[in-house]
Amino acid sequence: MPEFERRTDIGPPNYKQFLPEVIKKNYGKWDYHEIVKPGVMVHVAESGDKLFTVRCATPRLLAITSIRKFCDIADKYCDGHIRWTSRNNVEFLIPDEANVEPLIKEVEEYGFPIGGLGAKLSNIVHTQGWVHCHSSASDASGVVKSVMDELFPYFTGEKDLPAKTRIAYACCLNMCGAVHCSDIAILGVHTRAPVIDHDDLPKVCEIPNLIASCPTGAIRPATVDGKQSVEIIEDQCMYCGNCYTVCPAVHINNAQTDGISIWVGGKVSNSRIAPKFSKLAIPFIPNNPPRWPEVVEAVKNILETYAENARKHERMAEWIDRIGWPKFFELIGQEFTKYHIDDFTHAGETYNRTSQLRH
Amino acid sequence: MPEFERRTDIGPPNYKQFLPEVIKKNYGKWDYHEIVKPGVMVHVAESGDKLFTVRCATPRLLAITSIRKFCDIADKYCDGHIRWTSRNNVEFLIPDEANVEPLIKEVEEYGFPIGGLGAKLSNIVHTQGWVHCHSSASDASGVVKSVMDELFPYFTGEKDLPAKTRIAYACCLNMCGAVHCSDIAILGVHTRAPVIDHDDLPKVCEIPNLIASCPTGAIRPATVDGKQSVEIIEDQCMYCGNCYTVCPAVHINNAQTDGISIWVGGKVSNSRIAPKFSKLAIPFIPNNPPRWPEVVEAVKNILETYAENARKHERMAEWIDRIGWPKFFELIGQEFTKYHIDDFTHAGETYNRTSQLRH
Amino acid sequence: MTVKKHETPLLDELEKGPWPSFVKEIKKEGEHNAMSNDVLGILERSYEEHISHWKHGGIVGVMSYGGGVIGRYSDLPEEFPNVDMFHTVRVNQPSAWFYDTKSLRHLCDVWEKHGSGVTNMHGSTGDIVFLGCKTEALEPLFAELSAEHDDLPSFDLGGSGSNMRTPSCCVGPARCEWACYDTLDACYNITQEFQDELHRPFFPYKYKFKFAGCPNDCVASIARSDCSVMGVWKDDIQVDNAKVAEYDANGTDVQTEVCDLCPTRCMEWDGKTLDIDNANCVKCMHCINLMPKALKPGKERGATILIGGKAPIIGGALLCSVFVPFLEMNPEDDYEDLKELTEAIWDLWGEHGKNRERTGEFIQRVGLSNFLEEIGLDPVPEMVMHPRTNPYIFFDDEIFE
Amino acid sequence: MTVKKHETPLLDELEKGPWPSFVKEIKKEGEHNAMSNDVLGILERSYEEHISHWKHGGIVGVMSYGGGVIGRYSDLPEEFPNVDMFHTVRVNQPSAWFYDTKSLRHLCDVWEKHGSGVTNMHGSTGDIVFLGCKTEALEPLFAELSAEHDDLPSFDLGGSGSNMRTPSCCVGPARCEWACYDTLDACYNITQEFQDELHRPFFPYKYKFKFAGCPNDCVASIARSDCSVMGVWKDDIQVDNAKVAEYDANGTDVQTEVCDLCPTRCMEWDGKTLDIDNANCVKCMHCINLMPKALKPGKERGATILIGGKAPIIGGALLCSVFVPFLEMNPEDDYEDLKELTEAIWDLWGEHGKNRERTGEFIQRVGLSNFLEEIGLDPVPEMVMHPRTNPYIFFDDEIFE
Ligand code: SRM
Ligand code: SRM
Ligand code: SRM
Ligand code: SRM
Ligand code: SF4
Ligand code: SF4
Ligand code: SF4
Ligand code: SF4
Ligand code: SF4
Ligand code: SF4
Ligand code: SF4
Ligand code: SF4
Repeated sequence: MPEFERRTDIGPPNYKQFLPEVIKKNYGKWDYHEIVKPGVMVHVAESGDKLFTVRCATPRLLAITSIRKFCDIADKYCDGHIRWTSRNNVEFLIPDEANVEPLIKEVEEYGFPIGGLGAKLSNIVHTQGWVHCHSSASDASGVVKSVMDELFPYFTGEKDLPAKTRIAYACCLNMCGAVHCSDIAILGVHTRAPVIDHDDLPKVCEIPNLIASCPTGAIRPATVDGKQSVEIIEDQCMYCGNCYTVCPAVHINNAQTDGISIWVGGKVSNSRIAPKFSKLAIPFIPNNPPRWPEVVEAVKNILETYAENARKHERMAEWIDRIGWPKFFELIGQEFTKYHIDDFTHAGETYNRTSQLRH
Repeated sequence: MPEFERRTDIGPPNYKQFLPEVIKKNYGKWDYHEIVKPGVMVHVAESGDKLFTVRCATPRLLAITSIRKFCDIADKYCDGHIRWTSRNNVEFLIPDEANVEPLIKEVEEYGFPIGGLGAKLSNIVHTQGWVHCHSSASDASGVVKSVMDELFPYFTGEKDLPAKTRIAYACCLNMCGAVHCSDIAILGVHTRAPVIDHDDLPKVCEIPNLIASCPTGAIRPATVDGKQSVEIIEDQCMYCGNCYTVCPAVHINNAQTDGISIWVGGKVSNSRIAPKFSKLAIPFIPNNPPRWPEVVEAVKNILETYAENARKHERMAEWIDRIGWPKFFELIGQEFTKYHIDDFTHAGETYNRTSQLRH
Repeated sequence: MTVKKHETPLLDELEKGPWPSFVKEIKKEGEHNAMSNDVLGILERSYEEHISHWKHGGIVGVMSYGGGVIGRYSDLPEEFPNVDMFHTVRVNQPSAWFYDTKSLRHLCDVWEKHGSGVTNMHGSTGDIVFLGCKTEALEPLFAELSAEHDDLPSFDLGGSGSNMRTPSCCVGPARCEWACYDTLDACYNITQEFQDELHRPFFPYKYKFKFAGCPNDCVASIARSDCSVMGVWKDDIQVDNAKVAEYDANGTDVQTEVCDLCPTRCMEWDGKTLDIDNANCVKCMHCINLMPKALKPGKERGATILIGGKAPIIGGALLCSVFVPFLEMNPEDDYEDLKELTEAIWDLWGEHGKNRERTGEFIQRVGLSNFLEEIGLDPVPEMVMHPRTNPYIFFDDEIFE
Repeated sequence: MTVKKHETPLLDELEKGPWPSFVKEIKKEGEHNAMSNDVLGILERSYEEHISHWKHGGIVGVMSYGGGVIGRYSDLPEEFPNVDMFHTVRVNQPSAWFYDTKSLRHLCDVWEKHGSGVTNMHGSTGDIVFLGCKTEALEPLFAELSAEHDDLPSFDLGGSGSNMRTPSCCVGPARCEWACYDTLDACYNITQEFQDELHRPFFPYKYKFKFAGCPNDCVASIARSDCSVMGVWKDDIQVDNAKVAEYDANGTDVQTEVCDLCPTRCMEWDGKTLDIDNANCVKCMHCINLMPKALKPGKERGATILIGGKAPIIGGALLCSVFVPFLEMNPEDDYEDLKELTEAIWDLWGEHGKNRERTGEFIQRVGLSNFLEEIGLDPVPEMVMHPRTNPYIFFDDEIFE
């Protein structure tokens, strides 16, 4: 009999066991919160109890070594409790105010910065990239690291922003980082039609499924030196990668032509204005590892243009709504091209059907 | 040689010869205008010259007898000049203020009301209906007459409105009345698939064109007792009438099932908010000539609900934007049905993709 | 001549009430005109039966023209012999529907002679519509209209079918202080320039022009034409602050009625001066509309060209979308730019448009970017509400340069 | 054990700078873990060559589960033998990502034993992601995670493939004053209820749940899930005017920052009382966000259910749209309504959805009205931004009744 008795369908452990005492006691009875300093907030309960939260950035990709270190810190200052946020930051939950500063000191010494609370830049939601994914048109962690090194003061709070600002990164059109609704989105793009391995194809995938997988109908059956296979009509391909996902014999990654595009003005919350999709700002920037300077520059330029021009509480989308897209492109110094005009299913719905224009 | 020498491509007469002196003199040099009383406005030129305009409703369908009468009046008071508006009203252009009241008296005695200026209800833009068109799902002139008899005080100015209000009528989905952008739109609708005359069809139309004409692909080739013809799949037909237009052997008019639908919240001007399409308010009201009481009641109800609830300067669309569609349907006492939810090409773009709701 | 009247109890109901009655109008001619008399009869029948008694119109018209006449035949020729044929003739109206009584009477006389004596003043596209004419009367009618007369203007037919349709325009500079260009002249000029396109259907479908002098769009150009020429200005709104104060004193609350309703909220009113951030003014006209004595459009005037408006058939209704944010519109250069743009659009659409596909639908099918590239217009952000949200971009090699 | 290090000059560049470095993280394990060491090597190669060295993952997983593991193989097995296989294991996180250090250390120990020692805390869907594991290690790893331990919690796998995906939720009532329902409990309850759907792919495509306690949507549920459960209230916002005045006194301009930014402008502030027209409040949270001490959501609380959010593949990205404007969410009745709705959706989509067609796309294809009719939900105007604008209505006979 094996060392461990495997069980199935037990589901995740019940969260209740992981809640610190102060939360158990004041669960659902929080009165208000305040940001006491960059990266630190306090939640005050109806009971009067206080809970301090210190938000600490992580690269999301974490070694167990670091996690264990976080545990040591949590044991020391947080009664052994810790949580992560929906943007991959760690939140240390501190019942005793006296522990806030010592904890911050220790965390920062270990190399993890404090910040991202309130009207600041938080962590970049991102994806696998070359570290683990087969679809990636660029690396994820490397771009994120390079961008955040440059925008660091906007996370720590040294520099101000008009409102919460969310940057997201995804390494291909699948958008695992859900970049489709971010203030600034960095998206890896393939820009050339996939290449087909005609020897493998018959073995590894079903041709009808493959043909059906293409939204633009760019794939058609073909016999290549005797073998049943398919061909891709280059002009009809917009590099979505769907065929690649369904068939291993299709290869979309291309060291020469893969790169990055930049999107802006998305948001998720329903605060003030409805949620919005990100819109294309910069169609293409070639990959330039290890630090993608052009991408970093482009993102910084957009963020700082926004920071200088937007009004208090205006998210990127609200700011652009107010000044208009022509002005936005002028301010960031980006030419408006044919790539910016939608040509997909509902393109016509994006045409400007009023004479209301700034002249 | 014939009595008259026909000429082609001479185009319309030059408008200049039709302009009254005061206009020739102040052409492009008007300073401002004022509405002096319902249906009467004065335009003052930079030169100080004044031009009074009396706007007079017509049924659009005019006998030459009436036109000649208008000419007599124009000769008497307007130096023999007259114009029509883009909504089929007559405008008497009066240089001499003293002539305003006598003209009004005479026009009203002849049975044509004065009004429709400013924040009022103007004439109903409409179409042919049973008077002349083969496509009509209802009559045009009769519905317009019945509605305007009831809403008369809103034209003459006895009763006020928050803003300009435009009602339009079209007798089929071709929408010659361009009802697609009106505050209130009355639209004749066919509600059953066309019937095909299989004897005529081969003679009078080309089957491929006919099949291609259907946006939903509801028409397919069929051989009906030996003859080459087509059949219509009822479930796929949404009664647009396009097949009917391209092929005389297709019959869409149906005395039992044709009727009228009511639409609201469209506008054309770019004033304040961008132009908007009319949206479905009441899916179907059966034809009930000669006076369509149910249609009249429905339109009156919507107009008066708007008049009571909208703020000054708010067009129908602006008012509904402010109160929300749920409230609108509640106020007019109309049930929201599956017909109100778009299911055409861009339907998804009309789904409500925010949690911003009134509860 | 006297005619045998039909019983029309249902239609007679529509003689009652304060609004002018189309039934009375038809009867005015029906008294002496057999066609208008029969049209009452057949219409009464439609009222009884809830259905139209008109059939598909075959091809009728005047020699060498492909449009201008809508053929109409009844399905009850025996009962109503005088309207077995009841075609409409579209007569091209003068700019902004101005007439002198002499010419108007002339039109009445001609129509009395050749047809029903019943008209539409005017059709939705703008034409003078002569309602109800027999085939054999078409040529004589047209000849008398188009012939030269000593002291009377000659008239020509308007459009129908797959051709350019009769352009129309707002009253503009003739009687409106806001006209940003000469709508009457532009409408007349364009109509004269494209007579061939107006009279001979060579297009995939109809193409309409409408000329509005300012963004109030009094001819509904953005909704009802393929090419909307919408007057606008580029520079600052002309403000007379003393007059603004007058309005404020006399019942217009400048703050709530003007400033607060400005779409971009680009105005500030301190009780003395109205401060407009013109860079953010989208020229919507609202403030000017409310205070005509105090505010006026700027002095650098021209038009925005918007393309592709239409009714729902068959892909769904469309409003025009921005093509040229600002175009000079001076009569001197004969509207060359507008004509060039128009011909470029017609060439492309004419060659690649499907049968019964309007420009607006064609542009959506081929994609605005491709369309612009073909007609040689550069993309500008004004053309869209916002850039694309989907990542499905067709990249050219140029991106690697 | 000691491992032979790779030269990684390019990656070393990414150890510099103030932001925590993922390269440092990998190296921390690379010191003693051959897999993490080789992953550095192969990643350096990607940095040199600008391309991924991972191949399509075949079907790998644990017995009787169809998901939870993403198979990954490298295309350079000879050069980097320790990452020839480098699968990820998705471990279902606890609600709102709360841990105690004991359990967290336990996870680290287990992962150290069976894999690379490198993780993602957390994956975008919410799972604890164990990054890099060999096929043969999967079963032992799973056994050790899922087995009963005396004083340690057991863990299960999350979702992957065409099944329900790991639900996630915001911190909610655990540490947020605005939670309108118990997001942690709902997330846990739903996850437990649908274990079979989570572990065995029977769906046309993936289906995601996300639970947000209020319209701020801190888990991006409206954009990143098929079913967004968004907390909201029905009654009036709770106002403490004294505290509003405090904010106004201490740097928040209530008029311009709060009232003027309200989407429906339904608030008035006279310096003393904040008068909210709650009937026109769309519960956007802005005013509450700005003045947490002074304003609170109402007392009648529940959630809005929105359906169909997703990324672009393949019809374009979608945000969820409103299905149920207001649903009670009390733990007592075990979220029955939500479960019923969910099963009705799954039944319909499961039967008629195409392969790789998400709910959002499916709903658009069949039409919202038809979809609602099938799952037995009545249409309400809250579901749409506005009623249809096109006249292409499919009429049933019922209209004649
Ligand atoms: C911890 C976290 C929830 C969790 O369970 O993990 C969280 C926590 C809080 N959010 Fe959030 N939000 C969190 C992700 C989000 C997200 C999701 C995302 O970013 O992917 C959003 C939607 C973002 C968007 O719209 O694109 C989000 C939109 C908000 C908003 C609305 C901001 C706006 O005006 O649009 C507020 C209100 C505010 O900030 O005033 C808010 C407010 C808050 C408050 C103040 C709520 C409270 O009273 O505790 C919390 C801390 C303050 C702060 O500024 O972060 N939270 N919040 C998430 C922290 C992520 C991070 O590490 O940065
Ligand atoms: C005569 C006419 C132009 C013509 O060449 O025939 C005309 C004339 C004027 N219009 Fe117009 N409009 C005329 C059709 C339109 C249309 C088109 C239509 O109704 O199909 C519109 C667009 C309607 C819509 O948006 O749906 C139109 C939208 C306006 C507006 C914008 C109203 C708004 O706020 O949306 C104004 C400004 C205003 O009224 O303050 C305006 C203002 C005016 C002024 C005041 C302009 C001026 O200074 O002379 C003119 C007379 C006042 C008035 O209230 O009518 N006119 N006006 C048309 C009269 C039609 C009629 O008999 O009622
Ligand atoms: C006479 C007129 C209605 C009226 O009572 O005023 C009219 C009458 C007809 N229109 Fe129209 N349209 C008339 C203005 C319009 C307008 C309004 C406008 O031009 O501002 C529109 C909407 C704007 C547009 O062009 O989209 C319009 C959109 C249509 C359509 C749909 C076109 C589309 O793209 O959606 C059709 C269908 C077709 O072309 O086959 C159509 C077709 C027709 C036909 C020819 C019927 C047919 O199936 O062929 C009608 C002949 C009726 C008859 O027996 O006289 N008519 N038609 C208008 C022309 C008079 C004139 O020349 O002044
Ligand atoms: C690991 C993860 C990214 C990450 O670094 O965190 C991920 C990784 C992959 N995603 Fe994802 N997705 C992940 C969250 C998401 C999200 C975000 C979310 O769930 O909030 C999205 C967008 C929201 C959505 O579901 O639409 C997302 C949208 C996709 C799509 C596009 C789905 C669509 O309908 O548009 C694909 C393509 C597919 O399913 O074939 C995809 C496919 C994939 C695959 C399986 C690649 C493939 O072609 O099969 C990736 C495996 C990468 C690898 O080697 O590990 N992934 N994927 C996330 C799951 C971790 C976890 O369980 O917590
Ligand atoms: S975004 Fe694309 S490349 Fe990146 S992890 Fe997701 S599927 Fe892989
Ligand atoms: S990448 Fe997308 S568009 Fe190109 S062939 Fe493959 S499925 Fe078709
Ligand atoms: S709307 Fe339809 S029925 Fe009416 S005139 Fe135009 S085409 Fe004929
Ligand atoms: S009416 Fe329209 S939908 Fe119906 S068959 Fe004819 S073309 Fe097709
Ligand atoms: S469109 Fe403008 S210029 Fe023309 S009449 Fe209307 S308001 Fe005057
Ligand atoms: S024209 Fe319109 S946008 Fe411009 S200032 Fe006046 S109201 Fe504002
Ligand atoms: S979604 Fe609402 S309830 Fe949940 S954490 Fe964010 S603000 Fe609090
Ligand atoms: S919650 Fe939003 S909508 Fe409601 S009052 Fe506050 S700001 Fe206005």
